[in-house]
Amino acid sequence: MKKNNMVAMILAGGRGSRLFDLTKKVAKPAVHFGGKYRIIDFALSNCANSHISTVGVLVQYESILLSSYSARSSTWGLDSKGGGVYVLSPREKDETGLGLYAGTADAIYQNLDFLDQEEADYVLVLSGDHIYKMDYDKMLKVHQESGAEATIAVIEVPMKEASRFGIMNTDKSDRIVEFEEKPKEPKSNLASMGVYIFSYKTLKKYLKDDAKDPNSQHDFGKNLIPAYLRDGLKLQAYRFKGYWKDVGTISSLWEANMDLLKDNSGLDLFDPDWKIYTDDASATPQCIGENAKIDGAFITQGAIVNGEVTRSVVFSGAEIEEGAKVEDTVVMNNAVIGKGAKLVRCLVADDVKVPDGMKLGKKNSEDILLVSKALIAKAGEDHE
Amino acid sequence: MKKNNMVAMILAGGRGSRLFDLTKKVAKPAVHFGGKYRIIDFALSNCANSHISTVGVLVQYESILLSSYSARSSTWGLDSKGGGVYVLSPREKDETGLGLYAGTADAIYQNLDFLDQEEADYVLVLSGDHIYKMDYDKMLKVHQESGAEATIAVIEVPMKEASRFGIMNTDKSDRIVEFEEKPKEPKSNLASMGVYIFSYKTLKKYLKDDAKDPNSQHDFGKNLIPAYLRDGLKLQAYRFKGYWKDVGTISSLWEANMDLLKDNSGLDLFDPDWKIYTDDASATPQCIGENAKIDGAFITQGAIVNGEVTRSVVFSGAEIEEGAKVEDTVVMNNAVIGKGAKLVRCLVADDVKVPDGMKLGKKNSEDILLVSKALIAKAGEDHE
Amino acid sequence: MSKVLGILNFEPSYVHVRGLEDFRPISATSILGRYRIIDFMLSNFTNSNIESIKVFIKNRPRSTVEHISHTSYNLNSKRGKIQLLHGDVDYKNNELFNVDVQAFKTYMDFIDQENASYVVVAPSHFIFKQDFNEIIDEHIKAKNDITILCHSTTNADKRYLMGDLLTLDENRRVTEMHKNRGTNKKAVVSLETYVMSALTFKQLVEEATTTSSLYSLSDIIADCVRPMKIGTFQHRGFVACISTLNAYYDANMEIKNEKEMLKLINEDWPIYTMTNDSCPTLYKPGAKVTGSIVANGCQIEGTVINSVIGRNVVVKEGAVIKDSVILPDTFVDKNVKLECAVVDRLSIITHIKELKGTKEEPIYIKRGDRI
Amino acid sequence: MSKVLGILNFEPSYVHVRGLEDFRPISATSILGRYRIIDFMLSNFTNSNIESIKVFIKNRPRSTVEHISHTSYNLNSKRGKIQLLHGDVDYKNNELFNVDVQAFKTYMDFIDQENASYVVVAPSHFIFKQDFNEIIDEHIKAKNDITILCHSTTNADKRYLMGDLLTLDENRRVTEMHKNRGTNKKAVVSLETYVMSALTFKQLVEEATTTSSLYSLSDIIADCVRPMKIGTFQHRGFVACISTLNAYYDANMEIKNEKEMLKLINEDWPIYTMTNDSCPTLYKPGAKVTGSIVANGCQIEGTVINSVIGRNVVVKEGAVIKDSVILPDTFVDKNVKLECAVVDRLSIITHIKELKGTKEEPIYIKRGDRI
Repeated sequence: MKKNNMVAMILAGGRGSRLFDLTKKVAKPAVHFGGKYRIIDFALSNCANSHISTVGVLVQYESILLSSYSARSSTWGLDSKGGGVYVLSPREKDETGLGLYAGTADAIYQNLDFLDQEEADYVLVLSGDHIYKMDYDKMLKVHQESGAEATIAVIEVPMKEASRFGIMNTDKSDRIVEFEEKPKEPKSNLASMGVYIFSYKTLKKYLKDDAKDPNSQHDFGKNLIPAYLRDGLKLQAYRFKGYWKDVGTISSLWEANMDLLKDNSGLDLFDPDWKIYTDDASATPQCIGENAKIDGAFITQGAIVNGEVTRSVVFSGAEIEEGAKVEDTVVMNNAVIGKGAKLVRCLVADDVKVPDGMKLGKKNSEDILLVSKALIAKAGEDHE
Repeated sequence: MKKNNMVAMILAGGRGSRLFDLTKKVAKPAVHFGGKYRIIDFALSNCANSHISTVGVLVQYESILLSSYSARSSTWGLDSKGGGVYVLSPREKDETGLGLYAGTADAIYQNLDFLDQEEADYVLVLSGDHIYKMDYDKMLKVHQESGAEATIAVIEVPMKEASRFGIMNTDKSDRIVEFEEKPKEPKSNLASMGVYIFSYKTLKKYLKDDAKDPNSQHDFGKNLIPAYLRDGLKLQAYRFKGYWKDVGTISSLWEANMDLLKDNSGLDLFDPDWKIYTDDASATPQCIGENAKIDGAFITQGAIVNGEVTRSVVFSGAEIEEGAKVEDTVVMNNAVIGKGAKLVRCLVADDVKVPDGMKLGKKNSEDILLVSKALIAKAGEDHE
Repeated sequence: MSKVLGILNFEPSYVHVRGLEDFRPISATSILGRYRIIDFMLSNFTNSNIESIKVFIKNRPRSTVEHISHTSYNLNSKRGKIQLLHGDVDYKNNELFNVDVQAFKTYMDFIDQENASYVVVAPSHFIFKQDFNEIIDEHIKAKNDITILCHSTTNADKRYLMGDLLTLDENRRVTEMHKNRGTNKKAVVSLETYVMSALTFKQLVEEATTTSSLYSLSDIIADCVRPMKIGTFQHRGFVACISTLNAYYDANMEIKNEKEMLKLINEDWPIYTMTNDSCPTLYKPGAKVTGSIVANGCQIEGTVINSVIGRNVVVKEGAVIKDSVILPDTFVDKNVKLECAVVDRLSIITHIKELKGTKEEPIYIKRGDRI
Repeated sequence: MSKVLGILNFEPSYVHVRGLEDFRPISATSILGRYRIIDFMLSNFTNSNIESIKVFIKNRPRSTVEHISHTSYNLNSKRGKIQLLHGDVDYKNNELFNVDVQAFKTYMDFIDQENASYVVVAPSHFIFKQDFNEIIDEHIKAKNDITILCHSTTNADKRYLMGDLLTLDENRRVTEMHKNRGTNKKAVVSLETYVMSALTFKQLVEEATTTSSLYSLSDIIADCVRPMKIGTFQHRGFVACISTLNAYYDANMEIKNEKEMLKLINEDWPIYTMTNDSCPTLYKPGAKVTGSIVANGCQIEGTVINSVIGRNVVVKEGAVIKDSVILPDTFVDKNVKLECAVVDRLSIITHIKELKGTKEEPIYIKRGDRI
């Protein structure tokens, strides 16, 4: 028995080039977050908690780690008999060659055979790089009750920021009447979250038409949704209230980590009824040394703190050595902050060793400093 | 603790075009075999039983089913913490595009980063489409003891067939002195089974050199092994005794299935110490009707037999209806042999419905008839 | 959606399956060659999307524990959970359980933890196919205090003995519930499956334990037909109540019919069980098999007629198995003749060349016997 | 490669961990905030590539069963198997086990089935890191009948009381084995880990049961020092023998030292345990934590000094926890002061504002207490 016949498709192919060195060897959805998680854990855990049993993860860029990570369905409990996490990379088919996914819509189009095989009635299209907790089952109920062909999750953003988003203009019943991608003069503050539910039959037809269109960019926001609107199909907005963040840049990734220190950010990771699942690493408990000082921190197992941590997030296996100080800083997996080093407003990438005594970041800087291996190497050279 | 630091790489990218309609929608290693198995179960189960914990499966052609199937590491017990089955499809990397695997050696070359990450000391290269049971751990011991840079498993074939294989000419201590691909006048009958163990460090160097060579076909047999020999590196032959079959054609696939009916084929699927693991389908037990007649058969759960089965293999969910007769025939998953139909020397593909009363195949034919949906459709047209 | 907790009860005291019961609880007994009896009810739960299930076991939990922990019943393995709770000199120093209510009371904090709105209590000695959501929907619609799954039978003189019979009014509500002493052929029998709110469940458990230490859940429900509104939901399909060795034998024989089996087990209603990774079954030349169901891993050279053959059974040349149920891992040597027998697991039959029971009184061969 | 069977023994009769033992076997007790004591010995087995393991439990198996079935101890899940065997009114109608040998005898057919050449018997109330292959290699090389893992200590007057002390000859062979009555500081103590052939194991079990119904494996081995060649393998690392509440407290305090912990648990010797999917721990502004280890899922506003804090523990503002071991899911309210306490799981400490033991005699708070 399928719990519901909605198949989730997570778009996880992006290079995430605005995350610079963090995505040199791993795809953006596999980047670590919040101490023990990877970004894609949020989308996958949301699926599991929303009773979705079949999830496709569409990968292409540096996908070994992301693929093997996602394929371990049991991490999110998605290993029930009928379901599973299916990693869908571009592939060679009978009578066609191998090509990259040309756009978000093309990625789904190339996997129509998968959706056919899974006998999807509804397709949930998600992005693999957003941090939020959302019950897609509730959204499906709204979709079914409204009789729409597609339902788009929207969130209210401050009006002055609206021009950075895809904006939905709706009527009183939240039916979408207009969609504007990054409008200069937005008419509403309802931003698309990049979470779509489509009734599959219609979607399939539109994807096939879109694939034939040589002028299309094969993108949901730019091509598919406008085509639906143009043809007068019913599009419903689903208003989401709560925490939602696109972590596409170093500063937004840093911010989202910092939000975990707040009591009222809206993102409650302690909620036992909506856990975010992740790989179960065999780490020691966290070890707080005799001379450690902690003043506001989010720290996970496997971390070792002997120095000072102020308003910071410390990831698995990271080490803050004696006399080191980190402030307003994210210290990612297995990074080591050497003795007496002082970091403020930094994001230290996985496996980086900050040498003893090095000072990085500025207290009043607007930017967040990405501390990568390359930066440390360069700092070393500059020093010589 | 890694049980041993040998990583297996299963080449599973081939289209298997000599299997015709069987591989139209699935890659050859995912083709069903022996009632309940898929061909790749043999390589994967051999790995599991040989205490290998990390296996890469290199896919590219019609890989959805093969990828999602292989990724379920728990099927073969390969889901221990340190290990797993990793599906490796061609992927986009930082500063490179996306390309097909150009040859067997290129497929490994493109995944050197994976082998580095897994800290392989030895690499076991396998083919995903051979039926056999082999302890790779024993082969590794021989490799280590001989001090060779590469060890190649060989099997004695009848001298008259030797010219169809890659033939190894060895000295008294089984060191390989010459390798000939399909020699017209073979000097020995030791055929390569396409099972290689390489010491990783040297392999990596040779793969990198090979990748730069514009004239190379990037193939182990044609390029890598000759390069090793040319440079005087030690290559050891590992003699394998037992059942081994490449199931690359309809007739060899049929034959391998028929071998399961023999007491002395050398392939013992009943051995509890070397089980072949496969997907655990939730099927009913096999149901043998009141008027059924069975005279030599290998039948699996989920099959329903109400007709006559003689020297045949009946796969999961297949049905032999009343009055139907199958003889020397392989009836694959969910195929239905209609009432009164008579089949002899056929291989009936998955999901094919043979209409009531249809007669197919010839008792004395040398060839095996592939009964595909297309054949049935054509037979229907001819009839009209 | 309100949360539903599934409770799989242990067998009531009237269940006595001669021989088989000495080695495992009836729920862990092999059936149809490859399943355990418990698989059918657990698959009912998970096919009904009930994700939290407490399995109560009277004692001897080992075989059930191993079977359940190696079976994937199609739950989301993070959100769903099958928890086994059994009598033991254990938690809160209780002894072995006599009645189900005592077990429920002992583990009430585990039940409370689930914060369920509704509870479905199902029996472990029955086999039937039921979507529990249908009963829950009816329960809510009819505003019942308790809804009992029931079944109309014309065999009440031979089957369901000592089970509960229901007397219904014109609205199919229960006006009386009493033990079946086999006096009538026609009767409405309780399938010992109850839907109620978690609150009602808790109250009943409390009441039962204060009434008598021997009171079971069905006893207290029988007492409640007046103060409470007890509705019924009619089950119309196949039902087997495995309370005796004969019933066990009959259930195997009846389900083995292809049509009956495919109604009970199919793609839309899979029955999950533990895989043993056995290979397919080899029928050697000369073997004769008709009217039977056969599990994987067997090697058959002899004759099998109208029987159920379990996993990894070997039937040598000249052996004849007729109208029998052979449990897994059994070896039947050359020229042995078995008729109307139930052969328990791991038996080796070599020396005794003929064993014959009747359909009414099948013969039982003990687990691991070498005869 | 010869097949090795791992046997995890249950605790001997001298183990009495006040309070904690009322709720679970000592092996299932939480340690270091996120492990169970049994995780260390099971990880020793699987890190030594021993794939077949029988875990014997005296009684109260539920918590151990749940923990083990939800933990991946890094076995190939098809080839390897951890089987739990416990006393029960169960298999062959045995009662609860008094001594280990009785349990081994009851389940000898399960042990025989494994066709192992060697048996490693390890205790469940010890914590140490040991590659069992080293002992097996020594056992084979020295041609011993039995090889015992031993440890030289200067604390035998305070620790390992009633455990086995060994007298060794110049070849480090055992000439005598006797109970530790605390008369000497310096001694060689048995770590109750034995390597022997499966045949010797079977013989010892037979002999023990015919000698006396109260004989344990260690008793019969003590009897065998003359007829048999009993060698030793020296363990030089950290050892904790959790036989009393004090020993439990001390073990937590000693392992929590960063260097000691990383010797016991590291990338090359991971300790596997069940994940609870808790999020990281939040240290709110104002929290003060030093010299402690803390599991995930905690919310800390108060002060924690030199303590071990279990999973999902809440420490409110103004609370002070010092030199204490707090088991998972505990709530410590505002301004509560705890010193030298062992607080069992699920406790809620609100009303009592100060609880103080000593390092020599830590205070114990019961599971689920609301005080």
